[in-house]
Amino acid sequence: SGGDKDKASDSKGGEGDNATEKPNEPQVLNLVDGSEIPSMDSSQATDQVSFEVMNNVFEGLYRLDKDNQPTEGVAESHKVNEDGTVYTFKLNPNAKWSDGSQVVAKDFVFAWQKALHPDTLSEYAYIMGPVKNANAIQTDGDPLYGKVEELGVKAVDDTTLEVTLEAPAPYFLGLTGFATFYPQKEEYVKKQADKYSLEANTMIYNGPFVLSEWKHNEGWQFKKNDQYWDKDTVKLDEVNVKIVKDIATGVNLYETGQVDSVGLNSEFVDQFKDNEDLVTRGDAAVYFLRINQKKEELKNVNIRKAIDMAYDKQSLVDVLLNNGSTPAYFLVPGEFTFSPEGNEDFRKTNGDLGKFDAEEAKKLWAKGLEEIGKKELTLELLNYDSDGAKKTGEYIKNQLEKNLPGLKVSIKAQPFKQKLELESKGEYDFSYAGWGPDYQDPMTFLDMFITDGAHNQMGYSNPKYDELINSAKKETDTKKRWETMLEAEKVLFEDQAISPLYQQGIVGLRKPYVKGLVNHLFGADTSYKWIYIEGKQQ
Amino acid sequence: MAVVEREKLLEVKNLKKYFPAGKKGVLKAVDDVSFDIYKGETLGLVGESGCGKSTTGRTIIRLYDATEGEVLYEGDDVHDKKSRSELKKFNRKMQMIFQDPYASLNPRMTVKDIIAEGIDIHGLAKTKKDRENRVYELLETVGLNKEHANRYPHEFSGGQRQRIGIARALAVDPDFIIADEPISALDVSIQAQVVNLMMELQKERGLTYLFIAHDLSMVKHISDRVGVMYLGNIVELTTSDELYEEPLHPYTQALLSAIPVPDPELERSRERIILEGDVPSPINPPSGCRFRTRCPHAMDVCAAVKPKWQEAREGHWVACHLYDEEAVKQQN
Amino acid sequence: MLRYITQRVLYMILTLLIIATITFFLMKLLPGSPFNNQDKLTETQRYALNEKYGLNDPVPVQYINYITKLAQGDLGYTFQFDGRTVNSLIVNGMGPSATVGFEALLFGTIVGLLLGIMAALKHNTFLDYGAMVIAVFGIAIPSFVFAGLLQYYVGVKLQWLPVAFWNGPEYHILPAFSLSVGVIATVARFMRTEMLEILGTDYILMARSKGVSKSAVIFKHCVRNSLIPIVTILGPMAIGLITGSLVIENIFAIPGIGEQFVKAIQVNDYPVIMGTTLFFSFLIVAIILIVDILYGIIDPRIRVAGGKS
Amino acid sequence: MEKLLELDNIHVSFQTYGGEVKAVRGVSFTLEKGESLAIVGESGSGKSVTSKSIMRLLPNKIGSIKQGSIKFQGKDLAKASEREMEKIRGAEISMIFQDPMTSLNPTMTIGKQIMEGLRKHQNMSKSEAKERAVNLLKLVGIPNPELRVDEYPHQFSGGMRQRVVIAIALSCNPKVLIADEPTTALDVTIQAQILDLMRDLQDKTGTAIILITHDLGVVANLAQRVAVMYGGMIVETGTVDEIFYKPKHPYTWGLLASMPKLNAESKELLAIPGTPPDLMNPPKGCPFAARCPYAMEVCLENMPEATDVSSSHKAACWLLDERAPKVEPPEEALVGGAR
Amino acid sequence: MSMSERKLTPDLFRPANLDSNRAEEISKPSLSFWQDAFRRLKQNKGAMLGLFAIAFIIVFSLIAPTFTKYDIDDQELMRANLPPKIPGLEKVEFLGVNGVDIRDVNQYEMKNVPKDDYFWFGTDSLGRDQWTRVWKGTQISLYIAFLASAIELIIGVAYGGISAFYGGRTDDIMQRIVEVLVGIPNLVVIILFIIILDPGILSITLALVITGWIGMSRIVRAQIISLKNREFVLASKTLGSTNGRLISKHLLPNTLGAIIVTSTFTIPGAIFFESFLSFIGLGIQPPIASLGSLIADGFRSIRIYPHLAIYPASVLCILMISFNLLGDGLRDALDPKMRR
Ligand SMILES: Nc1ncnc2c1ncn2[C@@H]1O[C@H](COP(=O)(O)OP(=O)(O)OP(=O)(O)O)[C@@H](O)[C@H]1O
Ligand SMILES: Nc1ncnc2c1ncn2[C@@H]1O[C@H](COP(=O)(O)OP(=O)(O)OP(=O)(O)O)[C@@H](O)[C@H]1O
Ligand SMILES: [Mg+2]
Ligand SMILES: [Mg+2]
Repeated sequence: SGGDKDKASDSKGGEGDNATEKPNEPQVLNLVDGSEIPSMDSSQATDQVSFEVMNNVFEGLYRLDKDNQPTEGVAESHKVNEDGTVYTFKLNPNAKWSDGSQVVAKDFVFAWQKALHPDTLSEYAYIMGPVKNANAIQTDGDPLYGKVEELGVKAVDDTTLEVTLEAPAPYFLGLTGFATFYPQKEEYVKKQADKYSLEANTMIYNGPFVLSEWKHNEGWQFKKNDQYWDKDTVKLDEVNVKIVKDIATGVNLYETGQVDSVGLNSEFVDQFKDNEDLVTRGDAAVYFLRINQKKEELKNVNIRKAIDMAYDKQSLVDVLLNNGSTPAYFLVPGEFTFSPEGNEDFRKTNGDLGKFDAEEAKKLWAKGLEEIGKKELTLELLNYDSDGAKKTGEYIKNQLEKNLPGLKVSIKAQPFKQKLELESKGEYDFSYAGWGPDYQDPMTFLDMFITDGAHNQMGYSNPKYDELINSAKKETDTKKRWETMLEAEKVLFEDQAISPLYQQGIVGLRKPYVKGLVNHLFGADTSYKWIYIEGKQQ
Repeated sequence: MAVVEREKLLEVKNLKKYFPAGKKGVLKAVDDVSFDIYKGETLGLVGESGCGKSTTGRTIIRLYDATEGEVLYEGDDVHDKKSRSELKKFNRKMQMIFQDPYASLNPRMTVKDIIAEGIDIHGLAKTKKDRENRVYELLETVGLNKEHANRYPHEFSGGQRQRIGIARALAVDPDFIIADEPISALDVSIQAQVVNLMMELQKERGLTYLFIAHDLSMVKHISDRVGVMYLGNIVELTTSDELYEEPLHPYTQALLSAIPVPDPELERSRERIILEGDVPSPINPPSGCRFRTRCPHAMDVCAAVKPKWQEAREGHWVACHLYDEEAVKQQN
Repeated sequence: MLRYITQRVLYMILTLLIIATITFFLMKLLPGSPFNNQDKLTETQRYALNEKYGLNDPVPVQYINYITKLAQGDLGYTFQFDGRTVNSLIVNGMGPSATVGFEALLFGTIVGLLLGIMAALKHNTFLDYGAMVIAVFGIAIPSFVFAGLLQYYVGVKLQWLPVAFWNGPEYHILPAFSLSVGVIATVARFMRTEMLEILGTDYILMARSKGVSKSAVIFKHCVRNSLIPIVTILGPMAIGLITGSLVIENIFAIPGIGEQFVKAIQVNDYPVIMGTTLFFSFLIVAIILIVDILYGIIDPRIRVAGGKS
Repeated sequence: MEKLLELDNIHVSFQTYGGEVKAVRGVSFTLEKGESLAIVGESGSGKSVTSKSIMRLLPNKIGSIKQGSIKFQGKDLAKASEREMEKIRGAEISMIFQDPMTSLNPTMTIGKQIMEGLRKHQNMSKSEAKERAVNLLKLVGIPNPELRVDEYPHQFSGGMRQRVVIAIALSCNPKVLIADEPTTALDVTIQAQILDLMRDLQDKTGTAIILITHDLGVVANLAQRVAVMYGGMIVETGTVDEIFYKPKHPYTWGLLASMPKLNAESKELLAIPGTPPDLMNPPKGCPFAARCPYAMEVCLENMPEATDVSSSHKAACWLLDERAPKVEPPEEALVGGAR
Repeated sequence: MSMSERKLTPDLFRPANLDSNRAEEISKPSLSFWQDAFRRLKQNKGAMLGLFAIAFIIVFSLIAPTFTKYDIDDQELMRANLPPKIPGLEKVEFLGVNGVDIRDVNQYEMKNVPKDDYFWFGTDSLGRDQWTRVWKGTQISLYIAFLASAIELIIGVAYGGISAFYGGRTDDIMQRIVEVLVGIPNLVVIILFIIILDPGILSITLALVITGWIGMSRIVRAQIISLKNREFVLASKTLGSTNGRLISKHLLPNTLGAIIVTSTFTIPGAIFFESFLSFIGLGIQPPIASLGSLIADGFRSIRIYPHLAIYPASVLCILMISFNLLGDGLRDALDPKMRR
């Protein structure tokens, strides 16, 4: 899912139950969302809202199930060659577009090539990186630049799609459920031209639902897709989504029963603490303090370590956030990736790579100050201007100033884009940042911090780290790759390149009669495919 | 009446003052007015509301810049005074008393400060004490007493306020005072107080007045000569006795006959010339003679030709075709 | 009159042009750019995007391009939503905003007028003080507090009216009412002062001396004349309601223009900021013109003179 | 003669933040049918307040009639209800105010303003009322009345507006017309037109007029009887000739003396020194005592009673008391100078 | 008649000995315009109440934070979100200041707050003493209000004054500029401005100033235009006074009433606007708080921690009402129409 995240707190909460049989009551789900759908073109979308809507009206080769494992989508089955670089997908002949035509292999080829075409200007094109030549096609100056027909994807026949990878990527199957990999029917898209995907009736769908109504800025409505190959599994007839930006309004709507699920922020958690509708779930987004190492004083590792140790993450999470988030002493989140053979959590293996220790922090601080030859230091914390972020900022400021004598922290809160701008210009000392995974692999977090990496806006550079990441990327041996990544995270923390804050939790209210909700850790947040309503009418 | 030796204090020559009026056209508030004022005399200026009396006065004292023409004070053109010090000198010679005793005193200043304003501006007092004494003197001159110095204008009656206004003007020892309807806003019983005061001061100090009013009886009482204005023009100018006894201009005649006299018998028997209609607008004044639209003796020539400003008799100036032999001849 | 209006319209266009210029350059002062590093954009792509939207051109060129397009009524494309024009955003958002704004204005003005008239007629009595207390409270309570409380008590607790959204007429009541509180207060106070003033004029005395009944005096003579200055404050107030309704739109989940606008600012969506600002400006200038014309209709003194003095 | 209106010992007070202003303190007079009575006096002497009391148009709550009765055709207006007053106002007694610029509603056409009273009091239909309005405008000498009925006040000049006001006042043929300084705001030539008009109309309609002014010239022109007010009281009443030629009260003398006379040889004017009394703390005795050149000890402490000089002439002055020294009015007070 | 008759002895009929000055005597006490206005103001109960409340709030906001030992940013998450508890009054159940929250849980006990720790207005989500924050916030709000109106006064008065005083061309051009400014929605300008600068006291103040002075300038302009042709100004001109003197001695003092009245109404406007900005996240930046930002913050959790919004909202409300009452009173007291 989207790179840097604002601390948006809308969520749908909950884990997936298994569907039993379709109950005999109206299958209508009412939801709220925080924003208008920015894009419905799968090659253009970049954000949570679009991803979620698309996940329910489109379908890639595979889709994620309740355990975040790939389950069949348009593809019935697939074969992988020995070195794990060629995937041959067998498409389901029953997979149809909502206009009744079949979803064929060249629909994928068209969509993928479109995403990579320089004219498309797709932000998420990079996610096709594992596919052969994808990176070259995107790189200006490369001989392959713009030659999308060189992409490693081929329609062998209507129901056979062959994909060649650059190198083995264990997470590739999961990736095919990601929006950028969805098919598009060339003929239809070309016919709609400029209007394609702008309105509910200028798109065709191949997912469990169709977008039956789209009132811009107000909301949209899903209806069950009769052409869907697996329509028997789909129970819901209708999903209504309204745009509600104010959480209190969402809660009020929930209380009057007009919506079935609503996200909460910490202020409301206390209020609903004892409410049985309260649902919490872990998320894979990690928030951390970016420490700008272009800044002279912050080049000092002791200063950085002192900063990391000087604030109490546990209290932050328990009292202030209060939403099921967990303190983070790491970069790669827990419950997210597991080792290729032992199925062991990356997190468990590497353990915590830091701790809160005010005493130790003071010592390191004193040492660091001595090393840089200063008595005191003023640092600017660049922050988002959302309310939650502001509070966290205040807390960190207070803690740091209290525990690190001679430190003064000033806070600069900026709207999202402005904050990013300042970050990329390096005009900050340290900043409150977050990262959500794009695919289910530690690499989505780790490769952020290679020297001059696009998201390494803090001047961190360690040749050893770069080396580790690069070798992991090329490594064909999955076990070795895994270990290299474990090693890389450790290096990152030896350098204290960042100071992690917490792994996000999501809390919300959901009516108990909403069953079968499935949440995902990356890509789209929720799948409605398996949801059904049971027990509302009692 | 031979006026040989009298010294001209002020000469107004072809004075015009136009105001811009909206998009189209100008408002000709004063349109080609000429007259002289002699040292020590009181020249009265009468006419109906809006005929340009105040504008004339204000243009003379440079509150307005003249559109055309000149105002010579002791031979100098008032309107091209340039340097600040020259201006200041001039400001001391000529002063003004205003119509509205309520509007003419700054409500936020004490009487002392109001009167002393001229003293301050021209640095006429060396010390604070000196300044104070001058103010007390002036207060006494105008018939108030020094206890009044520290009070505010709103604590005074209209007549008292007007005296304060006079004291303010006197503070700089002027030779010439323009009194713009100084008594119109006062009670009948108070008017006389102020007029008496003014006449007294004139006697004592040899002041020269331009006395503007619409109350003809007061004007006659105080003035040596009177000018009658109509719609931006002076239509008649002569000594006050002559004017009241032998008004030449039809407008003057009508005006005089319109004044109600506080004598019931006389009123009952008086022949009145009732004019028809209202004063036309100065934005689009009638052609030729401006009074012709209401004039009982209007002739064709009146619409075509502007009457000359001529001395119909010795010392009696009038602008009317009736006294222009040529014009009358033409008419016949 | 027609000449007067044409002249005013030309004037209006000039004003808008100046405003367009000012906002355009203000916009260039905003930190941040629409396409920056949140995205996984490559340098090439970013360059291409900037190129596509003409952001690589020198500022004066951008300006001329913008004004040229503007003259054709084209406000450009938003950066936020794929392929959506600013015109369509404004058209979409304007409806609800204008509707709530108008309803609030109408309701607020009527209630405010009644309160003001009552207070003036019962000058210095309990009713007068009561009306003014209402008015002062209306000014003293922030509208978001008021809206929030209404939503909770009327929407959730009593369930008399919908909590939020924008469907039928019943959905308009709470937002319009929340928004109208300020209007009520302002209009009531204004009306009271104005009425008191007019009640003391000679022509009211004259009307009474004709034997016209008290109510006729009040409604035929007094109210109408008191309305004249009210009309002048209605203009700015209407604008305030439309632009300032974003809080209410937020709370009641109304798909209005105010919210869109704030969002646009936060994400540097230049075309939307520019477009909306210009649109607002257009509204303001148009409303001022309308008010002036209305003024003339109500006040015959102005009608003939052909403009305000 | 028939007594139309009879004021008996009227007292009017205003409550202001500074205290009670006793604006009118015991005014009595009578008005007969077809008569014109002028009330003259200093500004603030209570002329307007007296007239507003008759119309019962004193500002609500602030001003009130404290005492006395106003009998109009036998009915006491001081005690009449608002509803009864509405019937009388405009129909039986009507009023003209000082300032023609402000006494017409700027947003209502002239015609409508004239018609209002007609429709209320004479139950006329709209068209009848309009016809009458046009006639009235013609009567007061407004050219093109058919066109001008539909115009607004600002399209009229001051003199014309005052005529409209007169037309309104006369529209229902009232028995009494109160004209409160009807010409003060107008130019002399226009004033002459208006006075002419009023005299004309009175001859035609026989309406009794109360003319309030401080211009003795106007009084001499129009009135048959005169009441002189000072400090909230009537100090002298009499026929015009009595007041002008045989005035008895020193204030009246002063008033007459301070007017310059067109035909008199000019001398110094005889001014009345001082200022009128403060009605918040009115003097115990004669209100004029402080300014009176003939003031006696008695004047300062005791209020003089109205004394009959002749059957129609009364004055309230201690000089009329037989114990007082005999004084002659100053020469300047003698109207006509040499006469 | 008989009553008065009895005392009237003939010697009373001698000419009275009138002091020649007596007639000129002035009975009213000498009061300057301002004294007079203040006298009138004193009689307006509402205005006096408002004045008193404002004075009280100003003073109290200065001294109240010293009543507790906590600073505005003393955080302690262990004591977050405590309801109010006031020594003495805690015994009085219905006042709701006994540390028991709306769910009937004594939070002080639950969170093991030391026995003698009292938070009179409770604590916020970071465990900061709300009492200190409310009163410091009041300081900030007042500061913003006064600063904004002061700068606004300067610009508005200068602009309106210059425009009116010089008139003609100057006035024309300046008024055209105002017309353009009026055409730009001021919310837009302010938001843009706050983003270009950083959010915070300074930019809020400046933002308010940018558009806030137009109203003032119009009032001043209208006043000066009417004043500058008043006779007392002309009189001063004929005496030869300089423009500076005209402005400082005649024009400004007479505009002051209108200016003061206008600013009593703009002060609450500024406070209000700041709270609006806080609500949309552009207001004062933490850890500093203003009444507006406290309300905006507290309002989000009003149903669970009502104390967070209620206290600052009450103070704000009282302030607003007071300024309005005072403004109304001043307008009546200073209105020249009410005079004489
Ligand atoms: N400053 C000004 N700007 C525009 N027009 C003016 C100005 N001053 C005077 N006028 C106009 O000039 C004409 C003459 O005015 P002025 O004041 O001189 O008349 P006046 O004879 O003094 O009248 P009044 O007896 O009413 O004082 C009037 O029509 C008036 O409206
Ligand atoms: N509404 C009022 N409130 C307080 N005092 C008033 C009010 N109306 C009149 N007065 C006072 O009553 C007294 C008499 O006023 P009135 O208007 O009758 O005077 P007037 O004789 O008509 O004078 P003028 O010639 O100036 O019209 C004055 O002292 C005045 O101040
Ligand atoms: Mg004049
Ligand atoms: Mg009067």
